Amino acid sequence: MAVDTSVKIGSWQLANPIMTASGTFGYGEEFTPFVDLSSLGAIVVKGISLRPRPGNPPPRVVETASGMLNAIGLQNVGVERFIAEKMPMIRQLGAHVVVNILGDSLEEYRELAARLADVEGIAALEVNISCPNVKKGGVAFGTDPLMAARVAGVVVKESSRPVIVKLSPNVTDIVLIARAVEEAGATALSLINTLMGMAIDSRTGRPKLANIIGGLSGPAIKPVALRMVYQVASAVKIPVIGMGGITNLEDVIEFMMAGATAVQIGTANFINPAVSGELVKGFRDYLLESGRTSASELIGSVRL
Amino acid sequence: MAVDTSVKIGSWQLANPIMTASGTFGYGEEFTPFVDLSSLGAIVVKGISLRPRPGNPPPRVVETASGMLNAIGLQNVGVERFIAEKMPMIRQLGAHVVVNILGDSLEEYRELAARLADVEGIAALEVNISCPNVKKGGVAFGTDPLMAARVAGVVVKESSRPVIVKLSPNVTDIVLIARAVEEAGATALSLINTLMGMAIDSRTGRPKLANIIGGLSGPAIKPVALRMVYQVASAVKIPVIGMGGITNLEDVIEFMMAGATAVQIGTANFINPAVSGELVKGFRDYLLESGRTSASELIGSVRL
Amino acid sequence: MQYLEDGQILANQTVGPDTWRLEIRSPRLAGAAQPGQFVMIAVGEATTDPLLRRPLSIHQAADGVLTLLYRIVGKGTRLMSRLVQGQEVSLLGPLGKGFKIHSSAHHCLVGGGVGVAPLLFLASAIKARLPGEKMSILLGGRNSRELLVMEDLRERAPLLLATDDGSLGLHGLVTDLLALEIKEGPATIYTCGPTPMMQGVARLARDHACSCQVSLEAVMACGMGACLGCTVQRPGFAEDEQKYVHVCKDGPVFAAEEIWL
Amino acid sequence: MQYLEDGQILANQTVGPDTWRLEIRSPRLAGAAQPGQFVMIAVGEATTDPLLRRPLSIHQAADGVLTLLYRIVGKGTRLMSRLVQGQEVSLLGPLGKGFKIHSSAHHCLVGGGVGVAPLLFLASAIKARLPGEKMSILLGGRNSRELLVMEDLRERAPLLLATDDGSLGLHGLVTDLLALEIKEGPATIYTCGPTPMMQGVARLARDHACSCQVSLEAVMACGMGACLGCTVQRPGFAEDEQKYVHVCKDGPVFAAEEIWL
Ligand SMILES: Cc1cc2nc3c(=O)[nH]c(=O)nc-3n(C[C@H](O)[C@H](O)[C@H](O)COP(=O)(O)OP(=O)(O)OC[C@H]3O[C@@H](n4cnc5c(N)ncnc54)[C@H](O)[C@@H]3O)c2cc1C
Ligand SMILES: Cc1cc2nc3c(=O)[nH]c(=O)nc-3n(C[C@H](O)[C@H](O)[C@H](O)COP(=O)(O)OP(=O)(O)OC[C@H]3O[C@@H](n4cnc5c(N)ncnc54)[C@H](O)[C@@H]3O)c2cc1C
Ligand SMILES: Cc1cc2nc3c(=O)[nH]c(=O)nc-3n(C[C@H](O)[C@H](O)[C@H](O)COP(=O)(O)O)c2cc1C
Ligand SMILES: Cc1cc2nc3c(=O)[nH]c(=O)nc-3n(C[C@H](O)[C@H](O)[C@H](O)COP(=O)(O)O)c2cc1C
Ligand code: FES
Ligand code: FES
Repeated sequence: MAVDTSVKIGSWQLANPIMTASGTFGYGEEFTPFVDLSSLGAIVVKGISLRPRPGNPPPRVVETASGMLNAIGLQNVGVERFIAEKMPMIRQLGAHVVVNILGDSLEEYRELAARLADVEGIAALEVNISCPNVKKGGVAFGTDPLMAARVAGVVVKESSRPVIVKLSPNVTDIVLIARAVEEAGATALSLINTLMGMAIDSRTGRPKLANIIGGLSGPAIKPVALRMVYQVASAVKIPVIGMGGITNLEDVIEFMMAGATAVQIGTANFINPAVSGELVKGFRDYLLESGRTSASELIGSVRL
Repeated sequence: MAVDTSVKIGSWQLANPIMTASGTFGYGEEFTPFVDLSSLGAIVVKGISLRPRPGNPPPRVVETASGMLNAIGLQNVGVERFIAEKMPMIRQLGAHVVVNILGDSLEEYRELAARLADVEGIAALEVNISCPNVKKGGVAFGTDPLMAARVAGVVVKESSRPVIVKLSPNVTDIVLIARAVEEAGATALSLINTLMGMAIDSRTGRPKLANIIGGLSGPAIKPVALRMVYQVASAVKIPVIGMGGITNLEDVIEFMMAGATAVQIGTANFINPAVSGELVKGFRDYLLESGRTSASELIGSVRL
Repeated sequence: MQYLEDGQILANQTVGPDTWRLEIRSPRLAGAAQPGQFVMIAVGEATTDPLLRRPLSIHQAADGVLTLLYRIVGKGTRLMSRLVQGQEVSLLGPLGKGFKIHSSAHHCLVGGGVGVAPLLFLASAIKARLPGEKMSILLGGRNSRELLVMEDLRERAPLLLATDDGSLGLHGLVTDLLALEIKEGPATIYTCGPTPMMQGVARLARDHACSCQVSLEAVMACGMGACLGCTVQRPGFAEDEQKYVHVCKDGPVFAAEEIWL
Repeated sequence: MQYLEDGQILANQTVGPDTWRLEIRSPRLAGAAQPGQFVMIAVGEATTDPLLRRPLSIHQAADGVLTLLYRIVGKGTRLMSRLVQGQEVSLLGPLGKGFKIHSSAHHCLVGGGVGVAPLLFLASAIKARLPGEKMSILLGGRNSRELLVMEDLRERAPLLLATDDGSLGLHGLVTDLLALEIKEGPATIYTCGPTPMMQGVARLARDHACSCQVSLEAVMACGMGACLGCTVQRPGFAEDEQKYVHVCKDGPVFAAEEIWL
């Protein structure tokens, strides 16, 4: 029996709703022993800035109850080396790639969008306005509807491709930000980024992260992520890409029932590097077994 | 060797910094087989409103990864029955009791504070401006600095006792709210209340809570709570009472190192009903073993 | 009196499809237990996932040994099935209000699926406290494999069986068995099982003016009245004050008419 | 090539204070392993706490069997110590860059505490690939009980021991032993242990113009270069681009001069 696993984000059709989350999948190549990258709906690469960034001093990661804190500090090779060194490999692997971008000024976002505009083999841009790890940049944009809308605006203006704006969960009213970004012309929204958190070593009395504060991810944050996806998907017309603690097929289904058109797998890649590929297959089987004919039937199907 | 485990919240001196959190310890009596209530720094009773509330329909609780969601809906017996039926028992058990109050209007907060003002045997009031379970009331106050300050103001005005204002974590900038409440004359701040979350049963397609959205508590939220306690304690002069996922002595120490003067034990009471009493003893032993002479040495001692 | 006791596991064996029996040495708790009460058992050690204790009815309590009968439905019960002899497990209990046992012309215990769990302890108590009084145990299930611990029960009282597929006993519902029983005369009914079954039992009881006690379930966090999570709605009881009962404290055993008008 | 393999546990025994040896049948992984590489092992099953895999050096790999030597320092390693024969455990590896093995007048392996873990595999490889070449294994620890797996090591090469309290071997530091060794002539040095020890070893090596490889640690999330979490700062390397290395991918084994100028 035929089943249609594809989903649409604007004009872009994904073979299936399973994507990998920025910063948790490197540039893809590390996972080739475990996943056929071309089988994934898409991969989202580590956040790219205009110039290379060294990132934060160690320690950068620490485990918490059913989660982890990270303060990588947006380490990346910069857009030029990304285009020169990473894109060829990604193209060659046949991955559908979303480039996650971040900047600390509207200008930097504009330049990044412009620089990537005519690079071949990019499916979409994801705009990180929400990274909680770097004091300047990130957070400021993502927590203010006006600034969020302006960033979305400049990137949309420069880009011919679908523009996904990634929202911060560290806000009072995420729906407010979502609506502002939708108005600014974003093709889709992705959420959630990490929750700001902290850990202290009670024996040494020192923070467990050199950066003191980091981003919380993993199963621990899933209830918060699912709530925000539900609230945002109920409030906007554009597609929502859900993430936050997804580790198995049930999680994928729950996020889609809450209103997500697609999902991103993050921290779970660290626990099982093959998980994204397993979920592509598992999702197809689930649709068949549950007697559904297309993925779209699942989206927003939660019964209230 | 003598060690001073006491801490001060305004004029109120607690024998030790271990308190139990509102809504997780009933009115205390259920725990008498496991804890000597009089040995605790204080117990905070379930939130009290002017009139009795039946609460939300079931299901009201669901487990999540290292946490739980609750949508009790602020069920309580109302202030009159609380005073008539619960207070005598609490007095008789020798517990130091903090009465947690909530209302859906400034007027209700004022009336509650006035009604409790001359009730004997109450150590302090804790003002819940942050309960995420009820659509009206709670949340609105706690997410807006001005409204938060006004609630704090009216309660402070009516009450002769220390007034602890309990903050919501579901905000963009908790320091903003904390400062506003401090200005309004609050004796102390307690945080965090639960994070708004949601769970869906992928088999039935239904939300796992009848109320759809509930409050996330337990170890899962500890990193977020610790971060907020650290941020708030660094920004205000009044004492901060920390809570969120505390289950063991290390957690207590981490919150105090982050700047908490006292801590509240919530969800952990469900897992081990004796935990609060065990922590009182454990805390004293820890001070001795770590060569400290007083609890105050621990407060805000995180080494950056 | 309630206890927080580290019990020592004596045995943990499968006794039916996905169903296990766990025997734990837990003298204080077993000594205080009454039929119909339950315990909160800590599943998984040194981890916060699963986080909460799990409520399980007391299947039997004698000679300092507590027996639980559980079905694997998820993470916690799966972890329980891995417990081995000699390990320690933390128990909280006995909790809640159990069955009221009074002299009666005929005690009818009606169980469905793993709902038989509390009925063994109840049958033992009735037999001990009211020797010679007539008692019958009625069991229902989808098929013969779902009828559990029949040998143990048969030692206490005659068994009457019903299966949906007729693979054992009456080809029908346990309520059909009950209807026949109470036609012969008044009975005191005790029931535990799926809600639809218990509602059917309660309806029969009401129609024949038999007293009926039902053992309810609800998702629980604390099991001791502290979280107010384990609510059950009382249909018909409009009034706010009476709208809900709390299974862990007001129950788990209720007079049927308290719950279903 | 890296593998994600469910290994079967053959043995899990204590071999020292809080120190255990775990033997796992894991043919593909063991077949591909090189000395100095590590694996990410999944601790705790059907739970999200602990969440992440734990990195452990490959202590030995032969005949399809992988051996790990680990010290209990927290939740995950404590859970590991509960693993029993016959159970399955998920392994990811072999990971990272191991020791470079070249012909040398004298191979000096210097280990401290549980840092000896990778040295057994290394000694076996040197003995097999460069038969007849001179090799010494220098072990240091606080006391005699902290000197681990000495019998296994002695089968590969002569052992030289040092303890802080003099309870076994030289009353002093393992670096004192090393100083004596390299005074006698040039050596190739391989070291794994506490950072201060390795820095002392690296300093000696530099002063005597000996090549020195160090095996570093960092807290890890993925172990495969995806999270960028396992950074180590390279003192002296001011330039942004060169400021950090990633232990899981660039290492865990580095030339000493790459890390400490
Ligand atoms: C007073 C009382 C007595 C009980 N006695 C027994 C008994 O004797 N034997 C037995 O096998 N079971 C009994 N139960 C049910 C038992 O508590 C649940 O099956 C168990 O908690 C499930 O835990 P889990 O981690 O395996 O499943 P989870 O992973 O927690 O959940 C798996 C599925 O089970 C459902 N579930 C979870 N908790 C409960 C609950 N408290 N009640 C009903 N369904 C639930 C969930 O909704 C989910 O669909 C009793 C419940 C109560 C309230
Ligand atoms: C490449 C590599 C190889 C290693 N090889 C071995 C080995 O062969 N044998 C062995 O016993 N240990 C080895 N370690 C260290 C080992 O990974 C940690 O001891 C282990 O992860 C602790 O897990 P836990 O859950 O028991 O402790 P946790 O509860 O996670 O932490 C307890 C304490 O251990 C510290 N810790 C946690 N992770 C690490 C880490 N990755 N490195 C250092 N300290 C850590 C924490 O800061 C904390 O103080 C290695 C580490 C790395 C990076
Ligand atoms: C180690 C790490 C690095 C991350 N780096 C980025 C990043 O560069 N850009 C970004 O938008 N999100 C980044 N994230 C956030 C994830 O993409 C994702 O939004 C978040 O982790 C929640 O999903 P999860 O719980 O499935 O991990 C990072 C997350 C982790 C754990
Ligand atoms: C079942 C339940 C009921 C609660 N009821 C209240 C309440 O009535 N008033 C209040 O201010 N907080 C209430 N809380 C929040 C707790 O007091 C506490 O702020 C929160 O649970 C975080 O702490 P924890 O992680 O230790 O549980 C409740 C929490 C739970 C789990
Ligand atoms: S389970 Fe907490 S009140 Fe019943
Ligand atoms: S541990 Fe993830 S990059 Fe090294």
